[in-house]
Amino acid sequence: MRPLVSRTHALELLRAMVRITRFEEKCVELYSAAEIRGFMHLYIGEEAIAVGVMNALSPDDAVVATYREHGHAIARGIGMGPIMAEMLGRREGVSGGRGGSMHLFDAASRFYGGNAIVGGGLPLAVGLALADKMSKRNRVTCCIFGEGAVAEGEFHESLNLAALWRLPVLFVCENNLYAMGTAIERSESVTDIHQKAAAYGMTSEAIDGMDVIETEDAAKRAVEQIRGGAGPAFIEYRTYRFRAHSMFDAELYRDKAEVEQWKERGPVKTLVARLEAAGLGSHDDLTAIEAEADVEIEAAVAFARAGTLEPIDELSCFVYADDAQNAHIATIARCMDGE
Amino acid sequence: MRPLVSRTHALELLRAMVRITRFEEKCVELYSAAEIRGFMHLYIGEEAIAVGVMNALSPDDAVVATYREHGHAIARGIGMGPIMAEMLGRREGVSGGRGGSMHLFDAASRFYGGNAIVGGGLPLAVGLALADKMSKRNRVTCCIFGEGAVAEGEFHESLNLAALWRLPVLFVCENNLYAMGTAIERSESVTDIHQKAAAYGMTSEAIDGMDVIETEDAAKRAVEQIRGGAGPAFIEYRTYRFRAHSMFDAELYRDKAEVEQWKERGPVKTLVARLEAAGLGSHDDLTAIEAEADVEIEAAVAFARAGTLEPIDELSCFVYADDAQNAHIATIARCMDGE
Amino acid sequence: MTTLTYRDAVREAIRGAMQRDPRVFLMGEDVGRYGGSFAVSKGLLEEFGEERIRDTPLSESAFVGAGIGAALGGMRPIVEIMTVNFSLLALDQIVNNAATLCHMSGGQFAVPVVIRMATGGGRQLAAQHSHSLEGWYAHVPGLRVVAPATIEDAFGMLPTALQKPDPVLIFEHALLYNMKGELPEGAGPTDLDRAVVRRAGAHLSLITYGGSLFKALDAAQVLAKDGIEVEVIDLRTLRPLDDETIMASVARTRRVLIVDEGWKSGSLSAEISARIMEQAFYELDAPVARLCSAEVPIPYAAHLERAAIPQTDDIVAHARRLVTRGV
Amino acid sequence: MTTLTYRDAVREAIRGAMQRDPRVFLMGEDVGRYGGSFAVSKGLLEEFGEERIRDTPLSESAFVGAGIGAALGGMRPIVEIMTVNFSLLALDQIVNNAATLCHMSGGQFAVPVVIRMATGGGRQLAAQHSHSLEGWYAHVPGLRVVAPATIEDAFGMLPTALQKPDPVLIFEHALLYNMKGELPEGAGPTDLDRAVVRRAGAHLSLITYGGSLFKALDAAQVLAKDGIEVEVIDLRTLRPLDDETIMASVARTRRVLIVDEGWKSGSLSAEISARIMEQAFYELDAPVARLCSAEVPIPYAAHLERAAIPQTDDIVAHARRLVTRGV
Ligand SMILES: Cc1ncc(C[n+]2csc(CCOP(=O)(O)OP(=O)(O)O)c2C)c(N)n1
Ligand SMILES: Cc1ncc(C[n+]2csc(CCOP(=O)(O)OP(=O)(O)O)c2C)c(N)n1
Ligand SMILES: [Mg+2]
Ligand SMILES: [Mg+2]
Repeated sequence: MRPLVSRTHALELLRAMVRITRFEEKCVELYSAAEIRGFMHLYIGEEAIAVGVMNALSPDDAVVATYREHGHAIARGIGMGPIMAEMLGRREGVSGGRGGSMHLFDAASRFYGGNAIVGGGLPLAVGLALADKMSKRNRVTCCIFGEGAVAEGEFHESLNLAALWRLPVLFVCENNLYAMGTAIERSESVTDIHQKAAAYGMTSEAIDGMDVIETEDAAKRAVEQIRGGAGPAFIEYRTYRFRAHSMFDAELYRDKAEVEQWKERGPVKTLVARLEAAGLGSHDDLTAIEAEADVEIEAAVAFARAGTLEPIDELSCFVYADDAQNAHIATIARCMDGE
Repeated sequence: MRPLVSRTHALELLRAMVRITRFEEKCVELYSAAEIRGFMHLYIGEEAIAVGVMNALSPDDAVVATYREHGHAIARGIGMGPIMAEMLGRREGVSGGRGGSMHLFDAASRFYGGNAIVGGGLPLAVGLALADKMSKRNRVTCCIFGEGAVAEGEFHESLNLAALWRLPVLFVCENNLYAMGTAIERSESVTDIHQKAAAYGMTSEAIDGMDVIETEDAAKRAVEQIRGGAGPAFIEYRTYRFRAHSMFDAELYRDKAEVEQWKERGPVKTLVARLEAAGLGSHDDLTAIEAEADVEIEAAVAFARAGTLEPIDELSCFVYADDAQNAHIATIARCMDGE
Repeated sequence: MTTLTYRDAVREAIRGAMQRDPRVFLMGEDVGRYGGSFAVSKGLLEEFGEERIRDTPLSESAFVGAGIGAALGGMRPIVEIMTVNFSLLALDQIVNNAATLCHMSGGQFAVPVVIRMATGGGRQLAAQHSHSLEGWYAHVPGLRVVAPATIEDAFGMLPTALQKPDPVLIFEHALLYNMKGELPEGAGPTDLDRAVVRRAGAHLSLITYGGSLFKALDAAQVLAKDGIEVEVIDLRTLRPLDDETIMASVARTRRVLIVDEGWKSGSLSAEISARIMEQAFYELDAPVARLCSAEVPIPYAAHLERAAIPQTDDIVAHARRLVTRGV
Repeated sequence: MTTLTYRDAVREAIRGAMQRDPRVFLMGEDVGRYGGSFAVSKGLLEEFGEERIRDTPLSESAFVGAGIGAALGGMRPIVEIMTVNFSLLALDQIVNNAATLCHMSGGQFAVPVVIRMATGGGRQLAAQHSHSLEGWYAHVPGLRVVAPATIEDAFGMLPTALQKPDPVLIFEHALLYNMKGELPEGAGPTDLDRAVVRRAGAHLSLITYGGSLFKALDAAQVLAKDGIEVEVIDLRTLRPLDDETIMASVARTRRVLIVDEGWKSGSLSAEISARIMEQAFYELDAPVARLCSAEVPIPYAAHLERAAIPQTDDIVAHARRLVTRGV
């Protein structure tokens, strides 16, 4: 276990995690009130990964995430207001209300979704990294996915391609032990995921995903190595989701006791305990941070609720980027020239 | 290097290989004469694998092969006449003339193609083995593919599934170093194929594919283990194709010298040398076997040429197995009840 | 009569088939411990065990291919692909293997596999989770494609599909699972070959299937109040199409509106329109019209999604226009 | 004027694009050392090096997805899928990613990728290697689908496609690669939006594209000897369809035959027929007819394959019947 570096940094990490937790707790409320609809996948329990990994990236690196991406989007620095507006289907949402919870996109921070096909984001990440390598830009593409994706053919094809071409991809596997109701032992003949990446000849580590000091450290080391030109790297973070898979899941497949055990190791709890043990902080810090976050979240909800609905006659805008009717929409394809 | 067991057996192996070589040499002739059309992929150079592997199987085991399957079909015991008739598009062909060189099928010997999509046969083999396991039949399904297939997602998905469910599949990878013009170093970040299978937790070996005594021995050991209930096994045979990828290939991607070097290790040459070294036989044996094979091949060609063309009004028969118009065709779906 | 949901009907169909035939098994993502992503298979694991209610890894291509292989090997697999959206990952197996093997082998091998999947939009699941691609699959010779819309068909089509020696794709519209209805005593297998007239009417043939059927029936009710009598045809089977039932209706009404949740261009509705053109051109009093989904990736926001997918009021408006249009 | 093959024209188009724009690169199976499975890219590796003429492993899903990602990252990739038959393995990337990202992200991301593939039958390659699925792809909003039939289009469509900010799928009929013809001096980019009349005629509109174009032109020549003047329309772009050119021709000839190498049910020909129904019903003197491939997996045997795919004499026979049919 790595020592805490400084109170300032530790509190930053704590704040980053708490913002995610509290944001999602609010999402649950809004979902119950039917303000949010569709599929919604909560990240609670896994916050240390998003925070650690996003801290390791530079602003011009890229992120490709999954449908369980609220945490990554928030940790990446995307405003809670536009994220919440997206979940409410508002035009002011990060994707103009067209994506919803599963499809947060943000060109400014090079956040390439929010991809809802398991494994489907990996080839995209390989391509983004290929573009960087061919353009001689020293940028990293960070690709996040669950351990369920490991069974998909695209996982293997993508890892092979990234390793073969030595592309600057950071593969981040969030191994929360279940893919919906399927425990990893029921989906993989060999359950040690990080070894699968090693089989492609890339650096690969298994890291405790509940301790944000560890997650950040591992990500920083991997990113440094990638930036040095060593090709892709892989981190398997061992973690757990504290909530159901989505809002429709009755959780028949796992024990309440197992969930409770993991909650004991919750990332916020773990960090607060470490702060206290090191004499660098106390539970009061958490309380203060939570209060701060709640203010931010209320503002985000207000922003989202005040948002507008996209006029129906704009429905077919942006089916094609070069459609003339796109012109009257404020959001303009910002990324066309690859910058 | 395993010792030669007996002259009888060694000559059997030699005959089996020579039948393939000579058959294919005849195919080249017929292709040049435009009697055979479409894609045709020659097996010459790799005969030791088909012969060794098919010798290890029982009649009620199953085989799933690729478009480069003349050798497997012949070694499996399918008549040369019906195979040649297939290549000539005749109704008397193994697939009624509808499949051609790439799609040899034979229900009687449980030969499930002749699959022309790289990697596409692996899931089928997994399913055939699953059927056996669920029906408590002690049969093996042998699945053959080239090293090019290893890059396909289906390879990984299938190996994982077979290992996870401990299915009786013998995976046979014919690593001839090239997939069309792509050398394995250009397609795999880690080129040691048999290790990839080991990563799924199945028994896996790399074997010299040019020595039929070795290929047969490895296959027999693997089949025995599978029949014992140990789940799937994997053999990577290291081999080389002596001819172009298909009849359209200008072979720009490899050195003539490399080809010549491998030809020195040709499976027929190797076995004859071993026979001679062991004092069990001589080049005359080869000459005699070749003459015998040629007689058989001439008969096969005559059979094929004498074959008939399927009437055009039967074109849509067997699009559906339960189509009433199928009834007037002699070949009847023989496999409907899984026996 | 039993009152049950569409979901229950599918479950009972699976249960019955598994009880009757030991070769039948169910395989797919989360069909076992999770109980099925739409709770279709809830309880079946306990009843039949994990060999026959088989959870698979996230490997659509391999487990669909394994279903095809198991069918070749004498089993009668029911493969569940969670939704049609993920079936794209298994398309090679379906199109290049399941659909070709019988013909390509000269009739030696049949592929009696049943592949079920949920389809359709309307739940605010956005672009990657709202496809209606059943019409696309209906393009492929060698496949049978059906879309049970009623509880009776949800219950009755599966056993018939399992009797077929050929691959049958069953598309279950996700919005139907919660629908409640009655299953007549003694309900059994239903055919896979015929469309049916769900409501008779003289002024207009409204041809549809699956999730849109009930919107069409609702629309017919609204229109009836204005004296417009709509004949509603439930296609039921998308491949092969039942031309006879379609053309008989056209001959009666001489006007046709096709409602299809697929994107318009290249949808199943196009094929139906083309067939009416070919087989009943001279019977038409007006050109056949189509009402389909807007040609956009389906958006999340409720109002946009609603606008993208044909709704009852759209059907009413289109039908009204069509009937009042001059000859 | 230069005389060259269709293959050369595609190669020159790639070469020109790569010379002009450093963001353009070619990626696919055997495009480099092998020279392309149809020899399209022969010589380009030597000219541009292996970074830009990039051989890929047999991983259709990953390298197509990587092309999409590289486009997101500012490159202008040309991804070659050896043939449409293997594109099924990459379909998820094309349909769920390439086609959705711009819309789903509210217009933030565009996907300027070009995906080329060979298509069609006629070479005795049997069921798994003879698909004509371009019409299928044309169903998907967010994609542009084109089918250059002439040497000028083989040369001119690629540069235009590379200018587009959206994914463009280019289908090259495999039987065209050896076709020889002339490329006018100064030939350049051609549009991707318009169908063209390749031969004018008053009695019948023969609508087709790609590999069938030359069969249609041959048929027109035969028919002309009997005084039947056929107007031949080359669609060129399959999505979006150029309704204007089609309907203008229909208005002139009042009779239509659509020739499409895809399987009939659910083919592009169905969409065209449905559109004519909707837009030009009252102009027709006879129902629109379709001539498509038989609904079978394409067989190996030459005589069977020939019978399965529309041929010149079939076109002649259908056209003759259509023109002599009463009003
Ligand atoms: C290709 C595909 N198959 C199935 C699904 C349905 N599905 C959505 S999430 C999920 C589980 C994924 O698990 P994992 O990758 O471990 O990520 P987690 O949800 O645990 O974060 C499944 C099966 C999907 N979205 N895509
Ligand atoms: C999915 C797919 N992609 C591409 C092809 C075209 N193709 C046919 S054979 C082949 C090479 C396969 O190489 P390998 O698996 O090593 O087998 P080998 O031909 O060497 O026996 C390729 C690329 C195909 N048939 N299927
Ligand atoms: Mg998981
Ligand atoms: Mg090879």
